[in-house]
Amino acid sequence: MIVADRKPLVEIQEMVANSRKILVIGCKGCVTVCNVGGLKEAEILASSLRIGRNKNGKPMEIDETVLERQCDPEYIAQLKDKVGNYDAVISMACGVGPQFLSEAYPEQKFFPAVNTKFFGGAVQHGIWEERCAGCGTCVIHHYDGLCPIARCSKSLQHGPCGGSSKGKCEIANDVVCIWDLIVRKKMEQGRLDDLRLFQPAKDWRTARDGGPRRSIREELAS
Amino acid sequence: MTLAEKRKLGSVLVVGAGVAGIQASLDMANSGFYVHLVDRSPSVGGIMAQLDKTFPTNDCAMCVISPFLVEVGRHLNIHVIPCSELERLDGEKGDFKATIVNHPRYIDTEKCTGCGQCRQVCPVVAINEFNCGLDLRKATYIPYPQAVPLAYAIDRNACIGCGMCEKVCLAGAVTYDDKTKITELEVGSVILAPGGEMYDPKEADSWSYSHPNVVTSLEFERILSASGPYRGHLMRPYDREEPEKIAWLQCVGSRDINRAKNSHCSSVCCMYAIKQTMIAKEHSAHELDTAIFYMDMRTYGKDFDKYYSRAKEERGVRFIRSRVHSIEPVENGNLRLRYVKESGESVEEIFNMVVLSVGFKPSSGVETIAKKLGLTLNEQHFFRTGDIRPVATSRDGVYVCGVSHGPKDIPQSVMEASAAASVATSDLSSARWSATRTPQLPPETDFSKMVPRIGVFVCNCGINIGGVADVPAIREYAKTLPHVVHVEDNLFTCSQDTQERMKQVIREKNINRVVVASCSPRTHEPLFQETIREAGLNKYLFEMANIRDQNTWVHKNNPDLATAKAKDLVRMAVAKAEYIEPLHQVKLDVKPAVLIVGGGVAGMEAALGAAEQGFQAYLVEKTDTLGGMAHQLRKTWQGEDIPAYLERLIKDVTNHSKIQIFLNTKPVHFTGTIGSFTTTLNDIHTGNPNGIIEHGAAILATGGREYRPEGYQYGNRPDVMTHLDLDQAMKDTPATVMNADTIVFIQCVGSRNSDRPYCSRVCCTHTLKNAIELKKIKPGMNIFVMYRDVRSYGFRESLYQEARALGVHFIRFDPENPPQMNIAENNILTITVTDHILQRPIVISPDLVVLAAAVLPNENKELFELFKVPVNAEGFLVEAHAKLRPVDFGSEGLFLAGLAHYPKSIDESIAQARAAVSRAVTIVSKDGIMVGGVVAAVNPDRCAVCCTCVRACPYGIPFIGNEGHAVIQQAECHGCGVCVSECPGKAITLQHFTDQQLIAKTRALFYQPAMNE
Amino acid sequence: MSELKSGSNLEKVLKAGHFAFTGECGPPRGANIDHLKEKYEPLKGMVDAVNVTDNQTAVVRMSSMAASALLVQAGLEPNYQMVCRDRNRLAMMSDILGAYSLGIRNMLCLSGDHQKFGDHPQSKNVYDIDSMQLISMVKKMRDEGKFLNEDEIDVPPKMFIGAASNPFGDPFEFRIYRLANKIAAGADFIQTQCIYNMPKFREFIKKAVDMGLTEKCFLLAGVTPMKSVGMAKYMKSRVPGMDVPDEIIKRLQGVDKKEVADEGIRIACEQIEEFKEMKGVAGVHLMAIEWEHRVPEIAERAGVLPRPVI
Amino acid sequence: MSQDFEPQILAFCCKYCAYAAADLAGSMRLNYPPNIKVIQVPCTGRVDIIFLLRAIEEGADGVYVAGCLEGECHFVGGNLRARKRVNYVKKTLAELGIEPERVEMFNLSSAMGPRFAEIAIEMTDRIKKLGPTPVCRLAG
Repeated sequence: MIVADRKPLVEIQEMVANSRKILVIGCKGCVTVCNVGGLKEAEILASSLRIGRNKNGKPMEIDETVLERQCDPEYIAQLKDKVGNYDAVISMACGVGPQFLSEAYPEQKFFPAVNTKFFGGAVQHGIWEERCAGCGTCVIHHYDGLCPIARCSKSLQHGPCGGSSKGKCEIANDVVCIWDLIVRKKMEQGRLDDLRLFQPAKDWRTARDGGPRRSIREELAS
Repeated sequence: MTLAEKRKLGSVLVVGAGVAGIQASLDMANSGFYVHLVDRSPSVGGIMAQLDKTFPTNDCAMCVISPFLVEVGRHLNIHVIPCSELERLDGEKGDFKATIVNHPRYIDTEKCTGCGQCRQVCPVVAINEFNCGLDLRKATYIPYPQAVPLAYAIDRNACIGCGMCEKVCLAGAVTYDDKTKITELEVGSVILAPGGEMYDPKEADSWSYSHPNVVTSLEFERILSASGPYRGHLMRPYDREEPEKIAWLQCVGSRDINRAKNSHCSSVCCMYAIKQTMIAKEHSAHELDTAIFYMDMRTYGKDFDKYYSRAKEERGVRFIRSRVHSIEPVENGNLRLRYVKESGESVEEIFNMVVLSVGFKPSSGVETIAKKLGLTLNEQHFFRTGDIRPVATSRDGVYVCGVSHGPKDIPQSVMEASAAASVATSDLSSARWSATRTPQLPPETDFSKMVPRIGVFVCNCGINIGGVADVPAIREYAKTLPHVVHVEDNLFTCSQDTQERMKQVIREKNINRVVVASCSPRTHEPLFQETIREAGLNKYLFEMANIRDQNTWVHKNNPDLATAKAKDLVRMAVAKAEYIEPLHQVKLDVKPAVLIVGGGVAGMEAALGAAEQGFQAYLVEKTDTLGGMAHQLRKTWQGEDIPAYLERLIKDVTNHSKIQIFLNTKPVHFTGTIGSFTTTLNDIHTGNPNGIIEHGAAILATGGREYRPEGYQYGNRPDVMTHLDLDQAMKDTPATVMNADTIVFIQCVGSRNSDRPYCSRVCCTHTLKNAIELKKIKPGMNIFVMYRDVRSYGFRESLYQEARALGVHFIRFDPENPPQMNIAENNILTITVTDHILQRPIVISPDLVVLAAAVLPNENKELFELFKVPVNAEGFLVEAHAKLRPVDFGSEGLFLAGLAHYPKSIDESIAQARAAVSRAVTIVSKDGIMVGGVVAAVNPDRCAVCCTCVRACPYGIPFIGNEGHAVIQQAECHGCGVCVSECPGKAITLQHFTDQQLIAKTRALFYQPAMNE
Repeated sequence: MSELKSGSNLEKVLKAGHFAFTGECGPPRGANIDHLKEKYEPLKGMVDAVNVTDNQTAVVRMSSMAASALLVQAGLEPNYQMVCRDRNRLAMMSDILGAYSLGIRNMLCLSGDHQKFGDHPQSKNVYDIDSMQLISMVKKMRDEGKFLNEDEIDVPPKMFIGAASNPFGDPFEFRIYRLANKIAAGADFIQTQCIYNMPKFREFIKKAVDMGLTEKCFLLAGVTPMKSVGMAKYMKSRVPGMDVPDEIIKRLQGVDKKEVADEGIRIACEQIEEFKEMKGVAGVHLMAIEWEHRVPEIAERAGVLPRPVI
Repeated sequence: MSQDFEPQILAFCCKYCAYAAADLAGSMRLNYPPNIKVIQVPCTGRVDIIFLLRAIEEGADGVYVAGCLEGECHFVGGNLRARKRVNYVKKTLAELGIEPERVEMFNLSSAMGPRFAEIAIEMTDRIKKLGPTPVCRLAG
């Protein structure tokens, strides 16, 4: 899933400082699952903003709603009769949400309430970790199911670098050195020879480096 | 009458309402019997209610026990008879007539509302026994605020008869002319749980107990207690100074035949002393020095040794192995202790305070009851019981549990209480539900889609509320609130006549929500809920405003603000009431069968117990024989014949028509919820299905085994053996053992170390028993026992005394310096150990070395995962609560027994197995389980299947169902609401505590609504 | 080993069988040439080549190519360091061409420290290719005369290719294979991380010898004299992949405060003495961090002077 | 601050411990300020972040959550979650420029009636010192 963090309240407050009627839109997709942009968080954000405004003596109206997903135009269209009533709309979805909203309703101002961070999953309740960098050419099978592109802080294809210490990365004690895991797994399984192979320089064209990406499925697209 | 015609009664009598009596009563009442619960004192609770915290979890004792007190007090099928004693018992098993003496209380419990006005005006003070005499109470009193029944009593020894209480009691409950009464009860069986008392150090003049700063451990509990005489502030009685140095003296009144004439070990004092040191340190504002003077540290229970080492290593409690020989008062209220260290060095030390760890003696009632009922007592004047029938007395149909037949801790008492409940009712199963009461209720009126019509009842509580707050003003104010259609104020809203009136008003005015502004929902909500239910309202259409306990009682000095606050609280309650909804409990079918996994003694006793109770038992054993570890044992600690018992038990189990045995079988699939489980059994060898069984409860009795020692040449030499090897040899080739001239027993082999930081509990007793037997056969034999602490708890202490008297040598060693084994070139084996008294190494050349090897749980990872039951770091199963739910698992409907729980002797295993049956029968005896109410409910439309609830639930109840949304089974949900507050999609609601209801209540505090039209 | 790949002094010294001695010079945090000069001047005649670091510890400094070129002008032989953090393959190849044209003949190919602890932690890192791929790329440019895209190079750069090895990084068992991989990818010489744990290094080098790695490549043991107890403690606890045994710290603590630096140098010299005799070690790489002025003294005390002239 | 400022303080108390302790304070006839109004919840684990925010939004001068002692929650660890949520709300208030001390978490056992009274006094004193909430309530 896409993992995001809520923006600091102050930043959101500034975005909507001059608005009098605001709609907060949650998304039932990834951001609900990663506990950052579902109905619960929409309510919390709305209440926090109201408290801030009431404190400053500039009351406003805030409504909350949640869409099934903000990355499909059909759900965006459900807001057709609604968005016009507000002078600011805050999206709690990933970066896709505010853009789909802006494209559908060019007259309206949309603001992102979250910082979209990475593709990952929950390792336990409340902790999410990156697993995929979306490079467009998956090489996980070379590394026994562990991706050094996303999980090595230098994206090394031949690791570990000299900074690997006691299974941790040089950048922080709480960051796992993925190469340590890869090497140990290969050792345990007696397949260390796999790591004697030279991997040619990666072709980054399929990643974001190749420009904005699209996926076209001929048999589906009309 | 012939045997077949004999009457079986469906009611039972329990004597003693301490924690054991309470547990026995609840189990029986919850499995279809009507219980008369008699206690001498004005309220239930026993000693546990006086404790501050409980070991080894340091849980607050009152927090743990009070839900049990409340349940007993409100149970439709438990008749609490306080201030009463059993006078005589006629008849026989199944059909007794019990004569009860009811002592006068001088206050009618039916009328008393517990408002306490009588106490306020009472001019006389008396010693407060509940606080061990450390403070005073009035002559009109209630032992403690959470007491059940919540009714006052008059201490006529102190009362001067001024009549003040009678004058102020608006409920008219005071009855000065109360007389002793005699009642007769017809009961099928009797459980005695009169409990114990603490040894009174005044009996011997040895501990300077007359000095105020020398207190007993129970007094110290009260000192530590937040509701005690010093409100939890750690002070010493003499000058109310905070002590900086406290000494605990163990074995005061226990293991002492000189001063106290009590030879037994009291089993609990080591642990409670450790607990008190730790809690005292927490209570102390400064660094508190604590020292425990002891002989042997007997921390033999589950997680006890860890607790001990935590105290020693982390909290810096000093443990001094020495008996203090004098306590001498010195200046400033301090005390000088003189003692001799193990090394022989004499030491003097000054302490600010001394706590005497007093032991148990039987309650004074024990001897009286024994005389009246013709029961046998043991040498220590406790009820005598055997090992194979651990809760049976010498009179058929009369059972016993708790401290009255031996010192023990709370979980052991609770286990025995359940065991007694089970055996006391197994012969009465034909009379199950025959004497119980079921409420007759009208159908519930359907109010759906109707606007709220709220009725508000404001209580004066005599003058408890009305004497402080302006009740008429509150009443008039309530009339202005939205949706309120009726308001009245009552002298006592809880009185019988008001309850009737309330029902009438509900019907007349079509009221569909009721708000009572009075005392606490904790004590009175169930009563009012019953009343509105009788008027046809769903019991959840009720809300309370606590305007007494949390208002007039605490804001006496500020009537205006108290009135204003009462208005706020009423407004908040009304605001929530607008949104409350009826909650319908659903009845789920119960399968009247019990699955028992494990065919050892515990498993077989459980199967037999369930079958005797009239339920189908499925007994699953993975090997091809029943009996388990018991096959390797010879005698119980009291000398009862185990092989003969085992043979009989296997025969009974095999022949019982209600028991189906599956050998070579293991469960491979398990589903369902409490009351209705389905388990698939497979043949362990072929892997083919053996059957699919449906059952309402399951008991895991998967047993344990003896540790195979590493080291001490075990396995390499025939002259090194474990206890079980020795038992086998004594059975098969006794000559090989009896030829030995010198035998060394080494204790704690594989126990109490870093791998297994627990005491195996049974080994000391096993060693003592074998040593005595050997000495008796061959008095010339040299027997050495190398030990760390001799843990012959309870009456087992007599074995220790006997062994010493027979000349068995006991040599203590430190874990850092264990006995060393040497094999010389000529293959001669020697053991070297450092003697603590002689302070030098001793070399012994034994002919036989017996290793007291640890008890390990059987490994059953797959099975435990299948049943989703937790195990601790050592592999033992973890019970729901260390104190009060010792045979339950956290998951409802699952129970445990035997060595899989913790090492224990055969009598303790039997008791636990029978206890598990009792707990299981509370489920399978019902025709249905009501589920629902205050539980979580999922709205599938909002569910994002994010697994937040799955991860957040402390009980692992939610799961993602095949339908693609989270599922929370009503039958399993505990109703805490954690998942609700975590759910990012707001897909879960906690019924009766919804966001809408609680936010409405919150808002109402700050909004004055517009006037009601 | 008769045929020279680059013709650098370092290559010649090593191939002639001498015990090599290299030094290090961190470019200034500015365009101050005098500062650079202060640092390289003491190294003249003391070492066979001078490593010029590339934004070491992810702190901005004068470009290592420019500094290397200034060293060439001053008559010193640079060992031009290049990290994968700051540039993509285009920039790397163009820099290599540029460096060669400026007379640079040695290159050390590195991954580079992560920018997180540098002076611009906000920056975007590149890591288009990793150090292994960089080694291979430099070799391809030199030996095949081709860019990474197989296009021909008009006058290919002939570099003597160096790589780093940290015998103390984790997992220790894998380090020797990583060394082997670097050699297979094209490393001509190896400079190791600073060595303090001698027993562990002996184990490492024995494996390298046993695997025949030191036959294929010259290995220079890394030495950094400790300047203070604080530095030793810092390196032990804070520098990832650094293994400082307690004995070293105790030894430094054991001497008078004024003598600590001297004791540090003494330890370094003892190490160098051992390396001279150690099978598989072809030289020493002295990283006298911010202590360039003491290199002559250390070289003198270590007995590596005079340096051979070939 | 105005002398006669009487703050409105809301307390979410768990049924098993804090609410019982409040009742016990009553049984013991302890005195504490009437500014405290208690809402009972089954477990402090039920106390949602939004409850605390809404209380502040509606004009509470102070809000606190009182649960069982740590390690003694009747529902295993609801009180630990409650503490984290209280900390979250404190952070939010700080971001909004409101004193985070207006929100607090307390732990006490059911036997600690005196402690309940102490907490009530402590919170009332604290809020009196802070003065009325800076959040003006909207009309209606």
